[in-house]
Amino acid sequence: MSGEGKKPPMDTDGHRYGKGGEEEKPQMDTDEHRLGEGGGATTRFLGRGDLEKLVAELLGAGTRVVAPVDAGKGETEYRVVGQFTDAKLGAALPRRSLKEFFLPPTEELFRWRRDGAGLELQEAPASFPATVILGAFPCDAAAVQTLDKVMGWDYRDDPWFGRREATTIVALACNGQDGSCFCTAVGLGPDAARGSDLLLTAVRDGYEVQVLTAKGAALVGRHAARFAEACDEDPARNVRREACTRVSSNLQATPEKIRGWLQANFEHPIWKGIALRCHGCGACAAVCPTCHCFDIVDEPEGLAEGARRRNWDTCQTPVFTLHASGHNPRADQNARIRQRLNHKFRIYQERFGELLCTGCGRCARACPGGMDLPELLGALEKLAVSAPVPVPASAPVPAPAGGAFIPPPGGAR
Amino acid sequence: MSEATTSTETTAGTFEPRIQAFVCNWCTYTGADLAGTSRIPMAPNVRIIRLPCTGRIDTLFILKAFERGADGVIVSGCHPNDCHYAAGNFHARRRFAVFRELIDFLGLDPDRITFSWVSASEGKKWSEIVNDTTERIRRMGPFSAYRGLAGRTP
Amino acid sequence: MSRIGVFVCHCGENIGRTVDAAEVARASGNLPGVAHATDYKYMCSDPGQALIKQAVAEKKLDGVVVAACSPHMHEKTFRRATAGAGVNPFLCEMANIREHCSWIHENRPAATAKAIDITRSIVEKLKRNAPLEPIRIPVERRALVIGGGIAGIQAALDIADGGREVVLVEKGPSIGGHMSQLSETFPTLDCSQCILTPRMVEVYQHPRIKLLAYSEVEAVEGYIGNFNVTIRRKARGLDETKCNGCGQCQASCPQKKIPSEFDAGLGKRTAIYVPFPQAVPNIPVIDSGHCARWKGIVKGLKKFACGKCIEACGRGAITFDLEDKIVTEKVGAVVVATGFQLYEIGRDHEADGLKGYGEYGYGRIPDVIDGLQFERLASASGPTAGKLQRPSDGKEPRTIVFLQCVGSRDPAKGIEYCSKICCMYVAKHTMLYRHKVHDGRAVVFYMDIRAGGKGYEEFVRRAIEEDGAEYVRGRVSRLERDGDVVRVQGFDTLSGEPVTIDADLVVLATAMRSQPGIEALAQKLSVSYDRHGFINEAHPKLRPVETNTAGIYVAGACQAPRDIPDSVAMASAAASKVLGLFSNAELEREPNVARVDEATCAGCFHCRRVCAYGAVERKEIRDKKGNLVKVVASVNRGVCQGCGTCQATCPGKSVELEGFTDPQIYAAINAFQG
Amino acid sequence: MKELQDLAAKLLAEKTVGLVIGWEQGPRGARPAFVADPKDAGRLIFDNRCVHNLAAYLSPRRPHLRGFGRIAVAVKGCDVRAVAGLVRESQLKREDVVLLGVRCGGVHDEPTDAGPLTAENLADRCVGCEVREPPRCDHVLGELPPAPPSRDGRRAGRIAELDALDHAARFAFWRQELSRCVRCNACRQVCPLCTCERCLADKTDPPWIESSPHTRANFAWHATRALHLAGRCVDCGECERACPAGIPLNLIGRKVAAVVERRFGYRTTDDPQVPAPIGAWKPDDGQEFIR
Repeated sequence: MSGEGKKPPMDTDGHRYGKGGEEEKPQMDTDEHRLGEGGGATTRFLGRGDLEKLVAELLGAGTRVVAPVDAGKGETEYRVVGQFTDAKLGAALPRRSLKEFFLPPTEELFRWRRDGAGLELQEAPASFPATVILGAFPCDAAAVQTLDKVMGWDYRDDPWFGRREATTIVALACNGQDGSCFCTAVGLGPDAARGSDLLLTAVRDGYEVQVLTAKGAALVGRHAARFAEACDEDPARNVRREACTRVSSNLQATPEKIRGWLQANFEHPIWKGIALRCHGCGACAAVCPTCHCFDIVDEPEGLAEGARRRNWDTCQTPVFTLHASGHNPRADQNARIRQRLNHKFRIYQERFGELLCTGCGRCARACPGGMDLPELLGALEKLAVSAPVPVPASAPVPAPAGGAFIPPPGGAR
Repeated sequence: MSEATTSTETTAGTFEPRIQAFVCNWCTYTGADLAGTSRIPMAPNVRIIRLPCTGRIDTLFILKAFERGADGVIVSGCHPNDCHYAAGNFHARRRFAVFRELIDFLGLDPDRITFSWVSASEGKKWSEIVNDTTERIRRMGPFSAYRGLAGRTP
Repeated sequence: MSRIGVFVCHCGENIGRTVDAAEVARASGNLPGVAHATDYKYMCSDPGQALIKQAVAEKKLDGVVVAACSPHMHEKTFRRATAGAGVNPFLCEMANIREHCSWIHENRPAATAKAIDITRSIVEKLKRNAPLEPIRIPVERRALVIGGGIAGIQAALDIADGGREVVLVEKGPSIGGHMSQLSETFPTLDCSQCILTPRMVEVYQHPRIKLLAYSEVEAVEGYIGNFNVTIRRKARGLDETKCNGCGQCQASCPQKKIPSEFDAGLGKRTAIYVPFPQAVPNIPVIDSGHCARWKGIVKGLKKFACGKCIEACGRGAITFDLEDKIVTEKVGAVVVATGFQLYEIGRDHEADGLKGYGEYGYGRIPDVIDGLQFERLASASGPTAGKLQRPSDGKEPRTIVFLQCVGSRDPAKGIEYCSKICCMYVAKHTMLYRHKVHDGRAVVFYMDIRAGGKGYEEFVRRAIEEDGAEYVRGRVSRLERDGDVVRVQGFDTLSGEPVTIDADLVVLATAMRSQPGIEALAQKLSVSYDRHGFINEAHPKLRPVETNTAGIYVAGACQAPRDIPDSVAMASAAASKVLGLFSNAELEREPNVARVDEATCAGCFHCRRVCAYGAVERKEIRDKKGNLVKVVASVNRGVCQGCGTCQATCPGKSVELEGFTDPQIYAAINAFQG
Repeated sequence: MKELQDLAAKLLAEKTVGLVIGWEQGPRGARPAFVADPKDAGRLIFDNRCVHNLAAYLSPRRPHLRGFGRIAVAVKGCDVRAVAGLVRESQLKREDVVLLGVRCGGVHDEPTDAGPLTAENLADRCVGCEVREPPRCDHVLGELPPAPPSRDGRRAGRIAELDALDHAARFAFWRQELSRCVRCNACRQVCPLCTCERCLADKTDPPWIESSPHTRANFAWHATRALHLAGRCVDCGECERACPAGIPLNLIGRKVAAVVERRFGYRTTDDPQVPAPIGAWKPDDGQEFIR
């Protein structure tokens, strides 16, 4: 797929809200065959007991099941579970996103071994365990699909797609976490179907199941006894609508305007004071479902052998852009935050037609310095709406004026 | 890392410990020379890296040696007050004291490491350090638990 | 480095018996980067070395590994051979397969495998070696000697006689030190002044000695070969160039009752004074604490109380110029010879953690004196002109009790060391006394007699057997004044009986301590000192007169309690070290020293804290406009001794020790498993 | 709080300082505040959610905070230790900073935790606090609050539990914890004492610490970091708070601190003149582990 391929408008990405409340079938991404286009109604019901049985069946069949589990202090993490009761569905948003199940923090690409003059390469295995991710949050599922673009762009990333193909994502519509959620402001929603194979919505005694993809349908088909015909869709619809309303009140933004503003204002004075509180720690990138930068290193393990590994990296550290000469084109944290915002809300959009952000709010929750992406987006939105005239790039940039450019605290949302 | 490539098992299946030693030039290296000059036999399991002073011996060396397949490590230098550089061994002593308790806390058995003072005249003591460490590590078995922590991701 | 030659030595049968040298060569030849590998019976022989040179030339080798004996044995040999072949000598390393392998193992396959491992590790290290050049440091061939006692005098004369200039700095108005106060010296009983004064005069007249008496070292900067010394020349209150030492001023001074330091408080002096008749330089000094005029000037009085000395001086030398002068001297070496002080047990030594000896009544009972005071009483130049008269009433003492180890060897009271000289000088005192008062009684309380030294034991025996000194093994618990005697209450541990003696005079052999202020001086010099304030030598056995700071040497009792022969021997040793250093205009040192990566140094100076040599300095990095960018550590290559403690301490690994850099050590470890 | 706001406004107005770093109410609880304009001083707050150790912003590794001239920074008593560390290690000139000490009666674990302090929700490091009155500050503000509620130290308890295990069990525990580390370096970046210009872990020649975040490298990294902080760690807990993987890094830091205190009789202090214990030695330092 080429970078400047078709640019689908934002609202075709599987998000149905904000369009006058029309209740339509989820719009499907054109990259992957989806059910629903001309297919029949694809809603099922999964009772609570059946879900537990489903998990037991999956585990029994040797399928790896990943779900949010309790990680202490009221937090959860996506982890491989050994039994249904380990899973903690519908609770707190896991600390880190789903991306590590497709792009592990470190991954061996191949090993080498030197024997005399010869060099023997041992490729990483190309097969991946069949996996079901249960109770994925829609923002995390959406992110995986967003990353398909970059992973399959000029080069098809085999480990990524190998894991993608081996994995079925069963998302659970979210109720909205807290004031840092802003999925609705980036064209998604707590019930976004994007990236999921099945989307569950918790109703009184079970889950409404939307079957979204062939993979999802296959899962349902393999365990048909667990799934009942859906009778009434209204309760689930109401649950989803309420969650959307709740999250929408956190932040109203128009990503397209922000993108335009970013494009015109690379040298805007706001950047000079954007990151005073930022420690450059990269926790935001570590928890982000869409940050996907990686580094490739050759690590010798003795004279004769070693491994080439791919490791997570982040634009938030100085060494990310450090030249061998000692020069660093992104000299400080302000420049790095500008880069991050640009990549998420302009560059990726320009190249792949999508925002590199699913509004999960993890970066704001993880930041030890109180950097707050929804707050920054709100400020950029204001600038984009009120100052459409771009500041010329040649305009003198005032000396750092500190807090003046930090948006005033907005209070608890 | 695959175990096969770092296995210290011989073909016969008996475990021969591999031990990396870091020693100072003036006392222990010379003491080991003396052991040689005195033809004191000892286990052939130890490989020595010569440093000017125990003060130069970084704990990174020890971790790297374990990474690279060492089942045990010996760190040895001049007795207190005998340091060729006055106080290098005193600085090292503090460093190793903390390091040892730290790795112990992290679950790495500090008995994998022998710290000793061996003077230039203690060839016999050096041979005992080598033999005792070899036998101790032989009992403890290969240190694959640490080496093997760099496994593949599914 | 991609063309390494590996040369495996059989050392006759020494290596060859248990290590298959040919196999080591074969295995090493397969290592990446090794272009040539061979074995030979005796690598260190002329043909062996020729083999290396030939291979370097023919195979265009750029590095050499010799797998043979210990580098302590032949590293120099092979580095020289490598240099001779046109390759930097530091690109030659030795793999020790003899002492560390063939000689200690019996099993040939195991020993051969180990030899291959050792060689491989060294090959890998060598790949990261850098060509190094010896460090050359210009040497200012002048020396500074601090302290004008016998040690400083000897060191200054030896260096000056060796052809180099010396700056001799003495804190007091005259050189001579404690030795000038002694009456006679053990074990020969020759007159102290008689042997010392000619040496003092020699110093004064020596064309290559610049004597700066009544001066103190303010600051020392720099490093071996290149010290800049700031010296405070304290104001004497007169013009030294005009003074001819006639003594008229001294005679005219109305203040005549000041206790004389030279006479250990037993004699008196004037406010303008020469400390003793043989003083060098023979120039008076005005005692600012006692001179009425000086005090008046300091107070800003318009009218001066006294001006007698000004009137008396025929040469107009007395100026009352009160300004200290600061001079600087550039020297290449420093000898510290600041000597000792006696433990003044009467004073409160709380600050030093010493408990004192109030029970002996020193300072309270006039007839309890210390050893130095006895020297002055016995000295022909002393306050009594050599007649033994006790301080209280001038009576000739009929019984003198000497107490040894007062302060010394008494950990409970703060000093655990032996002061070394007391046993000998007490014996001397008993002899001096008995020679002057033939029927007098000399009783010595002692713990042990330590008379190690040429003629020392014989000397003590002479005191006991020929001169009738009574030695009582035991300690004295109290001294009390009773009428005109001092009652000595002690315990004879040999007989197990308490002993009480009524003495006319009691002499305390008090401990030797370091000079007050030595810590401050040591800090200026960056030399270390022990908890008693004695300067630490670089190595107690092998480098007894060097300190841990290159170019700074130590002599005499500032290093530990020393007697005169020891002090003189140390001084001559230090002088010979200095002359050795000065034998070339440049100092050449092995380049295995630390270097800082200024780009990544954060300037936390952990390295500076751990450096025993003061080799780490602060360096300011400025941009083109001169703005300070940061302060980083910088290693003075002249001072660094190459221990590498800084590197292991640096959290960011921004220091590298040449020859043992992190990449080198990493490579050696990385080669652990083939 | 008014006292703090007024003083900040005054220091800024008088141009004594160019920037005041304090705390403010952010979108998610309390957070660091950067005030350059006296008019904004009203944003400043201090309460028991102000957990952040703002001394981290004084590190020279914050080039984006240069250019403000002198900085005034609000510090709790415990935070002063970090400032002292920076001064001790030549990373900061004491005269370049104005310390606004705030009297503190303890804080929560997280800046989002609201409500009164109880023995239950008190941050562990505040148990037995001895520096409610901030030492060595240029200004000391607020009323002295009562001592924080007392209870046993949880981390000390957890360390004792771990110490009681055998090596294999402790190894299993840390293996599990450290396997989650993705080497984002948040622990290092927020640490006020991690002041290396280029971290050892970012250096590749030689690669002492493998750069891949596999568990072996994570052991080496966290062990080395803890060792480099031995006797320097000020127990502000920022590393653990910042860790997106929830690794109990404090346990390691506290363990090392306990070792340093037991062996060398040293606790990190707010006196910059007192040298740290690593880099010093005593002739009679314990060496029971050395043959």
